[in-house]
Amino acid sequence: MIAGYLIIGLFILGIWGMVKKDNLIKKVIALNIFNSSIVIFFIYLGSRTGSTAPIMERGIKDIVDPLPQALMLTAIVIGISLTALALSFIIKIYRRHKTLSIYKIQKKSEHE
Amino acid sequence: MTETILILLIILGILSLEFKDLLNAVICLAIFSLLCSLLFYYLHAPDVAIAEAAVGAGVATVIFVLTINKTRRKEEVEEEE
Amino acid sequence: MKESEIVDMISRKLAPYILLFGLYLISFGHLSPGGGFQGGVVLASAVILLCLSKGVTQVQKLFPTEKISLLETSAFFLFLLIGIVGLLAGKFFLENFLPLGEAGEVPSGGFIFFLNIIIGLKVGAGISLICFYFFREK
Amino acid sequence: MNNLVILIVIIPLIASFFCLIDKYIPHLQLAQIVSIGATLICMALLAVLFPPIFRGDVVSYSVGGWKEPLGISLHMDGFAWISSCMSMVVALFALIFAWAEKEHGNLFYFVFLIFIAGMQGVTLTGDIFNMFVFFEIFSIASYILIAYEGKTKSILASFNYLLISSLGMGFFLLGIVILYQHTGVLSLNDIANLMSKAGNSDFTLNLALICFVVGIGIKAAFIPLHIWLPDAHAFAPHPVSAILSGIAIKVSFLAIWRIILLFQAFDIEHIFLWVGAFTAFLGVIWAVAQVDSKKLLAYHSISQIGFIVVSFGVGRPLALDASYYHLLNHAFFKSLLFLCIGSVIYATGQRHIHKLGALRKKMPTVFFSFLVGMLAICGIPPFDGYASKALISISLNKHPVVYFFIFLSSIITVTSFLKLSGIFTGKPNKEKTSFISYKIPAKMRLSLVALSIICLATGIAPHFWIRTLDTFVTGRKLDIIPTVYSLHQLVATLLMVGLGFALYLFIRSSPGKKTLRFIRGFRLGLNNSILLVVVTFLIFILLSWIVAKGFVQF
Repeated sequence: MIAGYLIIGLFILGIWGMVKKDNLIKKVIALNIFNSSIVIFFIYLGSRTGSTAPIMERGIKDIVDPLPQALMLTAIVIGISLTALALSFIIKIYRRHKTLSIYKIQKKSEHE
Repeated sequence: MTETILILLIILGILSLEFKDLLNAVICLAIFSLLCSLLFYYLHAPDVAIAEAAVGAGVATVIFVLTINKTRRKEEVEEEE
Repeated sequence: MKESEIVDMISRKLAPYILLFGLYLISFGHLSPGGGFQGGVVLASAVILLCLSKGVTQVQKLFPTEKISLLETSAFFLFLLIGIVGLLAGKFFLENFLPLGEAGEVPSGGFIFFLNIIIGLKVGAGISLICFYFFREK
Repeated sequence: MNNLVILIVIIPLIASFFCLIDKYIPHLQLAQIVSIGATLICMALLAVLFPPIFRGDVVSYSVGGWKEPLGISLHMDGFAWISSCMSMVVALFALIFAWAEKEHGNLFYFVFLIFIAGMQGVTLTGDIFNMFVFFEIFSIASYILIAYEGKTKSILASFNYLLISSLGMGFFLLGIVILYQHTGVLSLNDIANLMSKAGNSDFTLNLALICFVVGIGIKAAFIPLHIWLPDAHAFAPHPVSAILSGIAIKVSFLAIWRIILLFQAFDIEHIFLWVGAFTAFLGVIWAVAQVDSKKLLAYHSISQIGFIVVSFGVGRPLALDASYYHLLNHAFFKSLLFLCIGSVIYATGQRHIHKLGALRKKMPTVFFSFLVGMLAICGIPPFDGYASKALISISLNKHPVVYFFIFLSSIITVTSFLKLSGIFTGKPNKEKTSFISYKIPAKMRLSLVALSIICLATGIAPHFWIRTLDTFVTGRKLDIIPTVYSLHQLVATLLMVGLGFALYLFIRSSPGKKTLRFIRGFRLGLNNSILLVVVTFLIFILLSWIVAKGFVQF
């Protein structure tokens, strides 16, 4: 039960970082934390259904539900591609505006 | 065990969001991913653990560091709006 | 980039083992933890390690960007092709069309083994390419 | 027969491979030909699928031979068939337009085809997790397409879109977690069975539903979640704007539609009535204030999605059909308008409304296509917008306040298009323009003319179209279809045009200009936009909790 609350804390931490942080790279870090928190949540909930990893061998019983793991693998894959894309955008934005602060960038692009 | 790792994760998350030096923040994120993968292993999800270790702690850290290398290392001081 | 003897030595000795581990993850993906994606990322991480220690220009002599790009493209096509072979054999898309071996052995998964190899190559090539671009961007 | 369903997703992927090897075979324009060929083949496949779909069958396919609860399955019913057709048609003409521009390399077509495949997947998928995966595929493709030209503004817009939409997809994933944990099913059919047995009274299920609605709602862009849209659609390459405005937001909205009807969440459907009214009204107010021609059209996309959402919120079969009809029409005329403005910008290199003028004589084809699109979006008979707008107002007869907002938005729509048409009819601009040839390629002209003909065709016999849509969308529920060309509707249209013209005179005066400048200056930063998404999520949860407790009846 405590673990559930802690995961919710992690979730809120990610959202807070995305809303509040001014730096673009920090925003992407916060996005990573946010995604991780959901992955942890699903794996945590799925792990309570059994006591062994879902690997088929003879005589293994009481495995955990393998579906959440398969789904979260996909989510991790999507997360890394999003991170790479966002970081490449950040490099391009930095080259033009010479700053990583979203506040300054928006101010500069308004005057164009 | 789960709770301990989660508390560590929250601490690392706060640190990686609060460090003014972006390189430190990214290293914290790498440790965050590594602890995540430990947690997944503990929660009977070895597949996800391997993926998270390889992706989160390996590739993601490298591209974050390269991005910081290409841009700037210190976070700018926020100006009041 | 400053050259460091220790880093250079260790990464050169370590990279083949990482590649081997990646291949193990790919080829035993259907029996033990691991699989095409994880193995592919591990393969790419060996390339990245070499990039970090030797510099990206040196590594690209060993793994030229065009070849890696071609590898990724053809792996993408092969994946679709394997799916379509199932379709042409009168079965469903991406359905197994090879005989199954005994459970627990490497050939037990039918075409999953080949699918994993293709995915591994595709992911390894793709992530190496991403990192090459990040290294080279000036 | 069943294999055709999966082929609709696979063929764009196979074609995208040929786009990648284009660089090894120069001077053949392989990428362009293959991508257009792929859309044509997909349309042929859809035509083959027409007879069973028209009979009301559902064509299903299980990938890898794994049946429903275990494997990945695709279902094509009438609803999916017609949205699939719509996206293919718009994508085809956008591709022809892109070919005429000659600026795009083979990677553009590669990403474009991945985008199409992802969108087809969203419409066809049979379970909610694959919907997530296909959504991510087509949104990652759209981030790349928006930033494709490499201008700083488009990269910034794409980055904003990426952050906001990733947050939304995170909520979507959270919804999947809650749904799976609570019920243990993910496939849409299983959810439908579950709901028909138990009914929808569970708060946890409502929570999952709201996660889905807010997550996809960011892509469908109704008002509190629309903030990324104007920049992203305005600064994208022209064919990309056409498909983003024409089909991407539609496909997302159709996914919401399917999920809400699946969960039988009629309370939330009624919230959409009000959301839609405000979306239509506020969107058009911002639209009329813009001076950038593509941004004006982008805000109109928001406003028109409001019309669609309103009619969906009414929830009766006639309103649902009207909503779908308007959605279909909007897909065609909005992509036509974007391509028209795109060809103007292609020929003149200028996108500011007041710096363009008197293009009517110089670009007659573009002018007439623009006229078709403009009359359609304003709702003038006999164009297609009139029929669907009339049906929407008929279905709103029990909600006079909402109808008032919708009528007001129609008036301002007329005004803003009078303003936009100034680039064709107004005075020529004073800047030196001698080096501009005003010639556009024949392929560009072809796609404009073809889309105009489609706009005319879908407008001409509204009765026929609404009958057809009734068969596909709601499954033959309508007994009588109200006549569209009634005296009441015609008078309302006349009144709308008159008031719109009066308002146009007002915005050209100096107090009007000052008001518009004030509206234009209103802007939310990225941080506030993300905050707004989170707050919307919380508000939706609060509303659903209030409704579930029975404090308020909608």
